[in-house]
Amino acid sequence: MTHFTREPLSLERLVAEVSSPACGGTCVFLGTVRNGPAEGGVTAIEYSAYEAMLEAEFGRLLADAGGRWPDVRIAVRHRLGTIPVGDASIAIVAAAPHRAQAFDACRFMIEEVKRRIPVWKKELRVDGSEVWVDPSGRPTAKPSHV
Amino acid sequence: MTHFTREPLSLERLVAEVSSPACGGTCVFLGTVRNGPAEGGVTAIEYSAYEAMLEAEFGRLLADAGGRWPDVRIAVRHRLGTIPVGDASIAIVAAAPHRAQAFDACRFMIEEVKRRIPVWKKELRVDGSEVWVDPSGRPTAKPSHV
Amino acid sequence: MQTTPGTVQVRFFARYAELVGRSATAVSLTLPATVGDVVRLVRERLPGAGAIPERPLAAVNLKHVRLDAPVQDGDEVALLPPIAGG
Amino acid sequence: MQTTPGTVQVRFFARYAELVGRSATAVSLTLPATVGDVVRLVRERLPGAGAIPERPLAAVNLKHVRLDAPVQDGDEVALLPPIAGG
Repeated sequence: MTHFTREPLSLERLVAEVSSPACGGTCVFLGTVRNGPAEGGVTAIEYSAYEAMLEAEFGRLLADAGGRWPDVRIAVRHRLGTIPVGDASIAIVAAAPHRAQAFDACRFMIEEVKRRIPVWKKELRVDGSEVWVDPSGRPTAKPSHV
Repeated sequence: MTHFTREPLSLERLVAEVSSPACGGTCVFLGTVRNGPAEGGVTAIEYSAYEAMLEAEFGRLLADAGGRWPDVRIAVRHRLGTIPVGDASIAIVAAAPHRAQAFDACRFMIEEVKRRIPVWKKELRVDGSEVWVDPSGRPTAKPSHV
Repeated sequence: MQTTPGTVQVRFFARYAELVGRSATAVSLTLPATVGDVVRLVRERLPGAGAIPERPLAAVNLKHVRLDAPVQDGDEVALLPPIAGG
Repeated sequence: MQTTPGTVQVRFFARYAELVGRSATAVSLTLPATVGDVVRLVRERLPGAGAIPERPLAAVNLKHVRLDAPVQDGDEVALLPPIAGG
Protein backbone atom coordinates (compact mmCIF):
# COMPACT_ATOMS: atom_id res chain seq x y z
CA MET A 1 0.00 0.00 0.00
CA THR A 2 1.32 3.41 -0.97
CA HIS A 3 0.15 6.32 1.13
CA PHE A 4 1.27 9.09 -1.16
CA THR A 5 0.77 10.12 -4.75
CA ARG A 6 1.79 12.93 -7.05
CA GLU A 7 -1.58 12.89 -8.80
CA PRO A 8 -4.79 14.65 -7.74
CA LEU A 9 -6.51 12.71 -4.97
CA SER A 10 -9.62 10.74 -5.86
CA LEU A 11 -12.04 10.89 -2.97
CA GLU A 12 -14.48 8.41 -4.49
CA ARG A 13 -11.71 5.85 -4.97
CA LEU A 14 -10.49 6.25 -1.39
CA VAL A 15 -14.03 5.88 -0.03
CA ALA A 16 -14.47 2.72 -2.10
CA GLU A 17 -11.30 1.25 -0.53
CA VAL A 18 -12.88 1.14 2.92
CA SER A 19 -16.56 0.68 2.12
CA SER A 20 -18.14 -2.39 3.67
CA PRO A 21 -21.70 -3.59 4.20
CA ALA A 22 -20.99 -3.53 7.94
CA CYS A 23 -20.15 0.19 7.95
CA GLY A 24 -23.00 2.67 8.26
CA GLY A 25 -21.03 5.83 8.94
CA THR A 26 -18.07 7.22 7.03
CA CYS A 27 -16.16 10.34 7.98
CA VAL A 28 -13.80 11.97 5.52
CA PHE A 29 -11.25 14.69 6.07
CA LEU A 30 -9.86 16.67 3.17
CA GLY A 31 -7.03 19.12 3.71
CA THR A 32 -6.88 21.64 0.88
CA VAL A 33 -4.37 24.28 -0.11
CA ARG A 34 -5.68 27.55 1.20
CA ASN A 35 -5.28 31.15 0.17
CA GLY A 36 -7.23 32.91 2.86
CA PRO A 37 -6.79 36.35 4.38
CA ALA A 38 -3.92 35.07 6.56
CA GLU A 39 -2.00 33.69 3.61
CA GLY A 40 -1.78 36.72 1.36
CA GLY A 41 -1.18 35.61 -2.17
CA VAL A 42 -0.43 31.89 -2.09
CA THR A 43 -0.76 30.34 -5.55
CA ALA A 44 0.32 26.81 -4.67
CA ILE A 45 2.17 24.77 -2.09
CA GLU A 46 5.06 22.49 -2.85
CA TYR A 47 4.83 19.40 -0.65
CA SER A 48 7.86 17.20 -0.07
CA ALA A 49 8.37 14.21 2.20
CA TYR A 50 10.82 11.71 3.56
CA GLU A 51 9.00 9.17 1.47
CA ALA A 52 10.28 5.92 2.94
CA MET A 53 9.61 7.17 6.45
CA LEU A 54 6.20 8.50 5.43
CA GLU A 55 5.24 4.96 4.42
CA ALA A 56 6.67 3.42 7.58
CA GLU A 57 5.07 6.00 9.86
CA PHE A 58 1.67 5.73 8.14
CA GLY A 59 1.89 1.98 8.68
CA ARG A 60 2.51 2.49 12.40
CA LEU A 61 -0.19 5.17 12.63
CA LEU A 62 -2.78 2.94 10.98
CA ALA A 63 -1.82 0.14 13.35
CA ASP A 64 -2.30 2.53 16.29
CA ALA A 65 -5.72 3.56 15.00
CA GLY A 66 -6.63 -0.09 14.41
CA GLY A 67 -5.77 -0.83 18.03
CA ARG A 68 -8.04 1.95 19.28
CA TRP A 69 -10.91 1.29 16.87
CA PRO A 70 -10.79 -2.35 15.73
CA ASP A 71 -14.03 -2.03 13.73
CA VAL A 72 -13.04 1.10 11.81
CA ARG A 73 -11.63 0.82 8.29
CA ILE A 74 -9.27 3.65 7.42
CA ALA A 75 -7.68 4.81 4.19
CA VAL A 76 -5.33 7.75 3.83
CA ARG A 77 -3.46 9.35 0.96
CA HIS A 78 -1.11 12.34 1.01
CA ARG A 79 -0.47 14.18 -2.22
CA LEU A 80 3.08 15.45 -2.82
CA GLY A 81 4.55 17.85 -5.35
CA THR A 82 3.16 21.23 -6.35
CA ILE A 83 -0.51 21.51 -5.39
CA PRO A 84 -2.54 24.52 -6.52
CA VAL A 85 -4.85 26.48 -4.21
CA GLY A 86 -8.13 24.65 -3.76
CA ASP A 87 -6.77 21.18 -4.44
CA ALA A 88 -6.57 18.57 -1.69
CA SER A 89 -3.22 17.69 -0.17
CA ILE A 90 -4.54 14.92 2.06
CA ALA A 91 -7.61 12.73 2.18
CA ILE A 92 -8.52 10.49 5.11
CA VAL A 93 -11.52 8.17 5.12
CA ALA A 94 -12.75 6.31 8.21
CA ALA A 95 -15.67 3.93 7.77
CA ALA A 96 -17.27 2.45 10.88
CA PRO A 97 -20.35 0.54 11.95
CA HIS A 98 -21.45 3.68 13.82
CA ARG A 99 -20.74 7.32 13.18
CA ALA A 100 -19.13 8.32 16.48
CA GLN A 101 -16.21 5.99 15.84
CA ALA A 102 -15.88 7.24 12.27
CA PHE A 103 -15.60 10.86 13.42
CA ASP A 104 -13.22 10.03 16.25
CA ALA A 105 -10.90 7.89 14.15
CA CYS A 106 -10.81 10.41 11.30
CA ARG A 107 -10.00 13.26 13.68
CA PHE A 108 -7.32 11.17 15.40
CA MET A 109 -5.72 10.42 12.05
CA ILE A 110 -5.39 14.03 10.89
CA GLU A 111 -4.08 15.19 14.27
CA GLU A 112 -1.46 12.43 14.25
CA VAL A 113 -0.52 13.10 10.62
CA LYS A 114 0.26 16.67 11.56
CA ARG A 115 2.35 15.47 14.49
CA ARG A 116 4.16 12.46 13.01
CA ILE A 117 4.21 12.16 9.23
CA PRO A 118 7.41 13.67 7.76
CA VAL A 119 6.01 16.09 5.20
CA TRP A 120 7.02 19.68 4.57
CA LYS A 121 5.50 22.49 2.63
CA LYS A 122 6.78 25.56 0.87
CA GLU A 123 4.33 28.28 -0.10
CA LEU A 124 4.68 29.65 -3.60
CA ARG A 125 3.46 33.24 -3.67
CA VAL A 126 2.15 35.54 -6.35
CA ASP A 127 5.20 37.80 -5.99
CA GLY A 128 7.50 34.88 -6.84
CA SER A 129 8.77 34.36 -3.30
CA GLU A 130 8.90 30.95 -1.63
CA VAL A 131 8.47 30.38 2.09
CA TRP A 132 8.71 27.25 4.19
CA VAL A 133 5.70 26.84 6.46
CA ASP A 134 6.34 26.02 10.08
CA PRO A 135 3.82 23.95 12.04
CA SER A 136 2.43 26.92 13.93
CA GLY A 137 1.30 28.22 10.57
CA ARG A 138 3.83 31.03 10.42
CA PRO A 139 6.08 30.96 7.37
CA THR A 140 9.84 30.90 7.87
CA ALA A 141 11.61 33.36 5.58
CA LYS A 142 13.92 31.68 3.12
CA PRO A 143 17.47 32.23 4.36
CA SER A 144 19.18 34.99 2.38
CA HIS A 145 22.35 33.00 1.65
CA VAL A 146 20.55 30.24 -0.27
CA MET B 1 -31.71 24.61 -3.27
CA THR B 2 -33.06 21.08 -3.05
CA HIS B 3 -31.77 19.00 -0.19
CA PHE B 4 -32.94 15.64 -1.42
CA THR B 5 -32.60 13.52 -4.51
CA ARG B 6 -33.69 10.12 -5.75
CA GLU B 7 -30.40 9.59 -7.58
CA PRO B 8 -27.13 8.23 -6.17
CA LEU B 9 -25.29 10.95 -4.24
CA SER B 10 -22.25 12.51 -5.85
CA LEU B 11 -19.69 13.26 -3.18
CA GLU B 12 -17.34 15.13 -5.53
CA ARG B 13 -20.15 17.43 -6.65
CA LEU B 14 -21.21 18.19 -3.09
CA VAL B 15 -17.61 18.95 -2.08
CA ALA B 16 -17.30 21.28 -5.06
CA GLU B 17 -20.39 23.20 -3.91
CA VAL B 18 -18.67 24.40 -0.74
CA SER B 19 -15.04 24.56 -1.81
CA SER B 20 -13.40 27.93 -1.39
CA PRO B 21 -9.81 29.20 -1.42
CA ALA B 22 -10.37 30.37 2.17
CA CYS B 23 -11.17 26.86 3.39
CA GLY B 24 -8.30 24.57 4.34
CA GLY B 25 -10.23 21.81 6.08
CA THR B 26 -13.24 19.90 4.85
CA CYS B 27 -15.09 17.25 6.83
CA VAL B 28 -17.55 14.95 5.12
CA PHE B 29 -20.05 12.55 6.62
CA LEU B 30 -21.56 9.77 4.57
CA GLY B 31 -24.34 7.65 5.98
CA THR B 32 -24.60 4.36 4.13
CA VAL B 33 -27.12 1.55 4.14
CA ARG B 34 -25.73 -1.15 6.34
CA ASN B 35 -26.17 -4.89 6.53
CA GLY B 36 -24.08 -5.71 9.55
CA PRO B 37 -24.42 -8.52 12.10
CA ALA B 38 -27.20 -6.59 13.89
CA GLU B 39 -29.26 -6.19 10.74
CA GLY B 40 -29.52 -9.79 9.57
CA GLY B 41 -30.31 -9.84 5.91
CA VAL B 42 -31.09 -6.29 4.84
CA THR B 43 -30.91 -5.92 1.07
CA ALA B 44 -32.00 -2.29 0.82
CA ILE B 45 -33.74 0.48 2.72
CA GLU B 46 -36.69 2.43 1.40
CA TYR B 47 -36.39 6.05 2.50
CA SER B 48 -39.41 8.34 2.49
CA ALA B 49 -39.84 11.89 3.72
CA TYR B 50 -42.26 14.69 4.33
CA GLU B 51 -40.56 16.42 1.47
CA ALA B 52 -41.80 19.99 1.87
CA MET B 53 -40.96 19.92 5.56
CA LEU B 54 -37.59 18.31 4.86
CA GLU B 55 -36.71 21.34 2.74
CA ALA B 56 -38.01 23.82 5.30
CA GLU B 57 -36.28 22.09 8.21
CA PHE B 58 -32.97 21.77 6.33
CA GLY B 59 -33.19 25.52 5.67
CA ARG B 60 -33.64 26.22 9.38
CA LEU B 61 -30.90 23.73 10.31
CA LEU B 62 -28.40 25.30 7.92
CA ALA B 63 -29.28 28.72 9.32
CA ASP B 64 -28.64 27.39 12.84
CA ALA B 65 -25.27 25.98 11.79
CA GLY B 66 -24.42 29.25 10.03
CA GLY B 67 -25.12 31.11 13.26
CA ARG B 68 -22.77 28.87 15.21
CA TRP B 69 -20.02 28.70 12.59
CA PRO B 70 -20.22 31.78 10.36
CA ASP B 71 -17.07 30.82 8.42
CA VAL B 72 -18.11 27.26 7.65
CA ARG B 73 -19.68 26.42 4.30
CA ILE B 74 -22.07 23.47 4.48
CA ALA B 75 -23.80 21.36 1.86
CA VAL B 76 -26.13 18.47 2.56
CA ARG B 77 -28.12 16.06 0.45
CA HIS B 78 -30.43 13.22 1.55
CA ARG B 79 -31.21 10.47 -0.89
CA LEU B 80 -34.76 9.09 -0.88
CA GLY B 81 -36.33 6.03 -2.46
CA THR B 82 -34.96 2.49 -2.40
CA ILE B 83 -31.23 2.50 -1.57
CA PRO B 84 -29.23 -0.73 -1.79
CA VAL B 85 -26.81 -1.85 0.93
CA GLY B 86 -23.52 0.02 0.62
CA ASP B 87 -24.94 3.11 -1.07
CA ALA B 88 -25.04 6.45 0.72
CA SER B 89 -28.33 7.77 2.05
CA ILE B 90 -26.93 11.11 3.20
CA ALA B 91 -23.88 13.22 2.47
CA ILE B 92 -22.86 16.26 4.49
CA VAL B 93 -19.88 18.44 3.63
CA ALA B 94 -18.53 21.18 5.91
CA ALA B 95 -15.65 23.29 4.60
CA ALA B 96 -13.91 25.65 7.01
CA PRO B 97 -10.80 27.77 7.28
CA HIS B 98 -9.58 25.38 10.00
CA ARG B 99 -10.31 21.73 10.57
CA ALA B 100 -11.76 21.84 14.09
CA GLN B 101 -14.73 23.88 12.88
CA ALA B 102 -15.22 21.57 9.91
CA PHE B 103 -15.41 18.50 12.16
CA ASP B 104 -17.66 20.21 14.70
CA ALA B 105 -20.09 21.59 12.11
CA CYS B 106 -20.30 18.29 10.23
CA ARG B 107 -20.97 16.35 13.42
CA PHE B 108 -23.59 18.89 14.51
CA MET B 109 -25.34 18.54 11.17
CA ILE B 110 -25.69 14.75 11.25
CA GLU B 111 -26.83 14.73 14.87
CA GLU B 112 -29.48 17.36 14.11
CA VAL B 113 -30.58 15.58 10.93
CA LYS B 114 -31.29 12.50 12.98
CA ARG B 115 -33.25 14.57 15.47
CA ARG B 116 -35.16 16.97 13.20
CA ILE B 117 -35.38 16.04 9.52
CA PRO B 118 -38.64 14.16 8.77
CA VAL B 119 -37.33 11.05 7.04
CA TRP B 120 -38.35 7.45 7.64
CA LYS B 121 -36.89 4.15 6.61
CA LYS B 122 -38.22 0.71 5.98
CA GLU B 123 -35.78 -2.20 5.81
CA LEU B 124 -36.29 -4.62 2.93
CA ARG B 125 -35.04 -8.05 3.95
CA VAL B 126 -33.83 -11.08 2.08
CA ASP B 127 -36.84 -13.11 3.30
CA GLY B 128 -39.21 -10.60 1.65
CA SER B 129 -40.32 -8.96 4.90
CA GLU B 130 -40.40 -5.20 5.42
CA VAL B 131 -39.80 -3.48 8.75
CA TRP B 132 -39.98 0.17 9.76
CA VAL B 133 -36.88 1.25 11.62
CA ASP B 134 -37.34 3.19 14.81
CA PRO B 135 -34.75 5.76 15.89
CA SER B 136 -33.21 3.54 18.54
CA GLY B 137 -32.22 1.22 15.70
CA ARG B 138 -34.73 -1.48 16.59
CA PRO B 139 -37.11 -2.36 13.80
CA THR B 140 -40.84 -2.12 14.43
CA ALA B 141 -42.69 -5.17 13.15
CA LYS B 142 -45.14 -4.36 10.41
CA PRO B 143 -48.63 -4.53 11.99
CA SER B 144 -50.37 -7.75 11.04
CA HIS B 145 -53.61 -6.08 9.91
CA VAL B 146 -51.95 -4.06 7.15
CA MET C 1 -63.94 32.77 24.64
CA GLN C 2 -65.55 32.91 21.19
CA THR C 3 -65.49 29.63 19.24
CA THR C 4 -65.62 29.18 15.47
CA PRO C 5 -65.72 26.16 13.20
CA GLY C 6 -62.54 25.33 11.29
CA THR C 7 -60.90 22.66 9.18
CA VAL C 8 -57.32 21.45 9.16
CA GLN C 9 -55.60 19.13 6.73
CA VAL C 10 -53.98 16.22 8.52
CA ARG C 11 -51.14 14.36 6.84
CA PHE C 12 -49.79 10.91 7.65
CA PHE C 13 -46.37 9.51 6.84
CA ALA C 14 -44.54 6.21 6.77
CA ARG C 15 -45.95 3.73 9.30
CA TYR C 16 -48.80 6.06 10.29
CA ALA C 17 -49.92 6.30 6.66
CA GLU C 18 -49.92 2.50 6.53
CA LEU C 19 -51.98 2.30 9.73
CA VAL C 20 -54.74 4.57 8.42
CA GLY C 21 -54.42 3.47 4.80
CA ARG C 22 -54.18 7.03 3.51
CA SER C 23 -51.78 9.97 3.41
CA ALA C 24 -54.16 12.80 4.34
CA THR C 25 -57.59 13.64 5.71
CA ALA C 26 -59.54 16.79 6.48
CA VAL C 27 -60.59 17.26 10.10
CA SER C 28 -63.39 19.65 11.07
CA LEU C 29 -63.18 20.99 14.59
CA THR C 30 -64.13 23.86 16.85
CA LEU C 31 -61.50 26.57 17.25
CA PRO C 32 -59.57 27.47 19.30
CA ALA C 33 -57.98 24.05 19.38
CA THR C 34 -54.53 22.55 19.77
CA VAL C 35 -52.55 19.98 17.85
CA GLY C 36 -53.34 17.58 20.68
CA ASP C 37 -57.07 18.11 20.02
CA VAL C 38 -56.49 17.25 16.35
CA VAL C 39 -54.65 14.07 17.29
CA ARG C 40 -57.47 13.05 19.62
CA LEU C 41 -60.13 13.64 16.95
CA VAL C 42 -58.16 11.72 14.34
CA ARG C 43 -57.65 8.77 16.67
CA GLU C 44 -61.39 8.71 17.48
CA ARG C 45 -62.78 9.21 13.99
CA LEU C 46 -60.38 7.58 11.53
CA PRO C 47 -60.31 3.75 11.22
CA GLY C 48 -56.87 2.42 12.07
CA ALA C 49 -55.75 5.69 13.70
CA GLY C 50 -56.16 4.26 17.18
CA ALA C 51 -52.79 2.59 16.67
CA ILE C 52 -51.11 6.00 16.32
CA PRO C 53 -49.63 6.96 19.71
CA GLU C 54 -51.60 9.39 21.85
CA ARG C 55 -48.65 11.76 21.82
CA PRO C 56 -46.97 11.49 18.42
CA LEU C 57 -44.39 13.87 17.01
CA ALA C 58 -46.23 16.60 15.11
CA ALA C 59 -45.70 19.52 12.78
CA VAL C 60 -47.87 22.44 11.74
CA ASN C 61 -47.21 24.14 8.43
CA LEU C 62 -43.83 22.37 8.05
CA LYS C 63 -42.52 23.19 11.55
CA HIS C 64 -42.08 20.90 14.52
CA VAL C 65 -44.56 21.83 17.25
CA ARG C 66 -45.55 20.64 20.68
CA LEU C 67 -48.97 19.12 21.13
CA ASP C 68 -50.19 22.17 23.03
CA ALA C 69 -49.52 24.42 20.03
CA PRO C 70 -52.68 26.07 18.61
CA VAL C 71 -54.03 25.29 15.16
CA GLN C 72 -55.74 27.76 12.83
CA ASP C 73 -58.32 27.19 10.14
CA GLY C 74 -56.55 25.87 7.02
CA ASP C 75 -53.42 24.65 8.80
CA GLU C 76 -51.55 21.58 7.61
CA VAL C 77 -51.04 19.31 10.60
CA ALA C 78 -48.64 16.39 10.17
CA LEU C 79 -48.33 13.37 12.44
CA LEU C 80 -44.75 12.10 12.26
CA PRO C 81 -43.53 8.63 13.23
CA PRO C 82 -40.20 8.53 15.08
CA ILE C 83 -37.67 10.17 12.78
CA ALA C 84 -35.15 7.77 11.26
CA GLY C 85 -33.25 9.78 8.66
CA GLY C 86 -29.58 10.12 7.92
CA MET D 1 33.50 0.72 27.51
CA GLN D 2 34.93 -0.49 24.23
CA THR D 3 34.81 2.00 21.35
CA THR D 4 34.75 1.23 17.64
CA PRO D 5 34.74 3.36 14.52
CA GLY D 6 31.47 3.61 12.59
CA THR D 7 29.70 5.47 9.83
CA VAL D 8 26.13 6.67 9.59
CA GLN D 9 24.28 8.12 6.63
CA VAL D 10 22.71 11.47 7.48
CA ARG D 11 19.78 12.73 5.43
CA PHE D 12 18.46 16.28 5.16
CA PHE D 13 15.01 17.37 4.11
CA ALA D 14 13.16 20.52 3.07
CA ARG D 15 14.70 23.65 4.62
CA TYR D 16 17.58 21.73 6.17
CA ALA D 17 18.52 20.33 2.75
CA GLU D 18 18.51 23.89 1.41
CA LEU D 19 20.72 25.07 4.29
CA VAL D 20 23.43 22.47 3.64
CA GLY D 21 22.96 22.37 -0.13
CA ARG D 22 22.64 18.59 -0.20
CA SER D 23 20.25 15.80 0.74
CA ALA D 24 22.69 13.38 2.41
CA THR D 25 26.16 12.98 3.81
CA ALA D 26 28.17 10.21 5.46
CA VAL D 27 29.42 10.89 9.00
CA SER D 28 32.27 8.91 10.54
CA LEU D 29 32.24 8.76 14.30
CA THR D 30 33.29 6.74 17.31
CA LEU D 31 30.71 4.33 18.70
CA PRO D 32 28.85 4.14 21.02
CA ALA D 33 27.26 7.44 20.08
CA THR D 34 23.84 9.04 20.14
CA VAL D 35 21.75 10.87 17.57
CA GLY D 36 22.68 14.04 19.46
CA ASP D 37 26.36 13.28 18.82
CA VAL D 38 25.62 12.94 15.11
CA VAL D 39 23.81 16.28 15.08
CA ARG D 40 26.74 17.96 16.82
CA LEU D 41 29.27 16.50 14.36
CA VAL D 42 27.16 17.53 11.36
CA ARG D 43 26.74 21.08 12.65
CA GLU D 44 30.53 21.35 13.22
CA ARG D 45 31.74 19.75 10.00
CA LEU D 46 29.23 20.55 7.28
CA PRO D 47 29.13 24.07 5.76
CA GLY D 48 25.71 25.62 6.31
CA ALA D 49 24.69 23.07 8.94
CA GLY D 50 25.30 25.54 11.77
CA ALA D 51 21.86 26.98 10.91
CA ILE D 52 20.19 23.67 11.75
CA PRO D 53 18.87 23.83 15.32
CA GLU D 54 20.97 22.19 18.03
CA ARG D 55 18.01 19.99 18.91
CA PRO D 56 16.17 19.16 15.69
CA LEU D 57 13.52 16.52 15.22
CA ALA D 58 15.29 13.29 14.21
CA ALA D 59 14.65 9.79 12.95
CA VAL D 60 16.78 6.65 12.81
CA ASN D 61 15.98 3.99 10.24
CA LEU D 62 12.58 5.59 9.47
CA LYS D 63 11.44 5.94 13.09
CA HIS D 64 11.13 9.05 15.20
CA VAL D 65 13.74 9.01 17.99
CA ARG D 66 14.88 11.22 20.81
CA LEU D 67 18.33 12.77 20.59
CA ASP D 68 19.64 10.46 23.31
CA ALA D 69 18.85 7.39 21.21
CA PRO D 70 21.93 5.34 20.24
CA VAL D 71 23.13 4.98 16.66
CA GLN D 72 24.73 1.87 15.15
CA ASP D 73 27.17 1.50 12.28
CA GLY D 74 25.24 1.80 9.02
CA ASP D 75 22.19 3.56 10.46
CA GLU D 76 20.27 6.13 8.44
CA VAL D 77 19.88 9.23 10.58
CA ALA D 78 17.46 11.89 9.34
CA LEU D 79 17.24 15.48 10.54
CA LEU D 80 13.67 16.66 10.14
CA PRO D 81 12.47 20.27 10.00
CA PRO D 82 9.23 20.99 11.86
CA ILE D 83 6.60 18.72 10.34
CA ALA D 84 4.02 20.53 8.24
CA GLY D 85 2.02 17.84 6.51
CA GLY D 86 -1.67 17.33 6.10
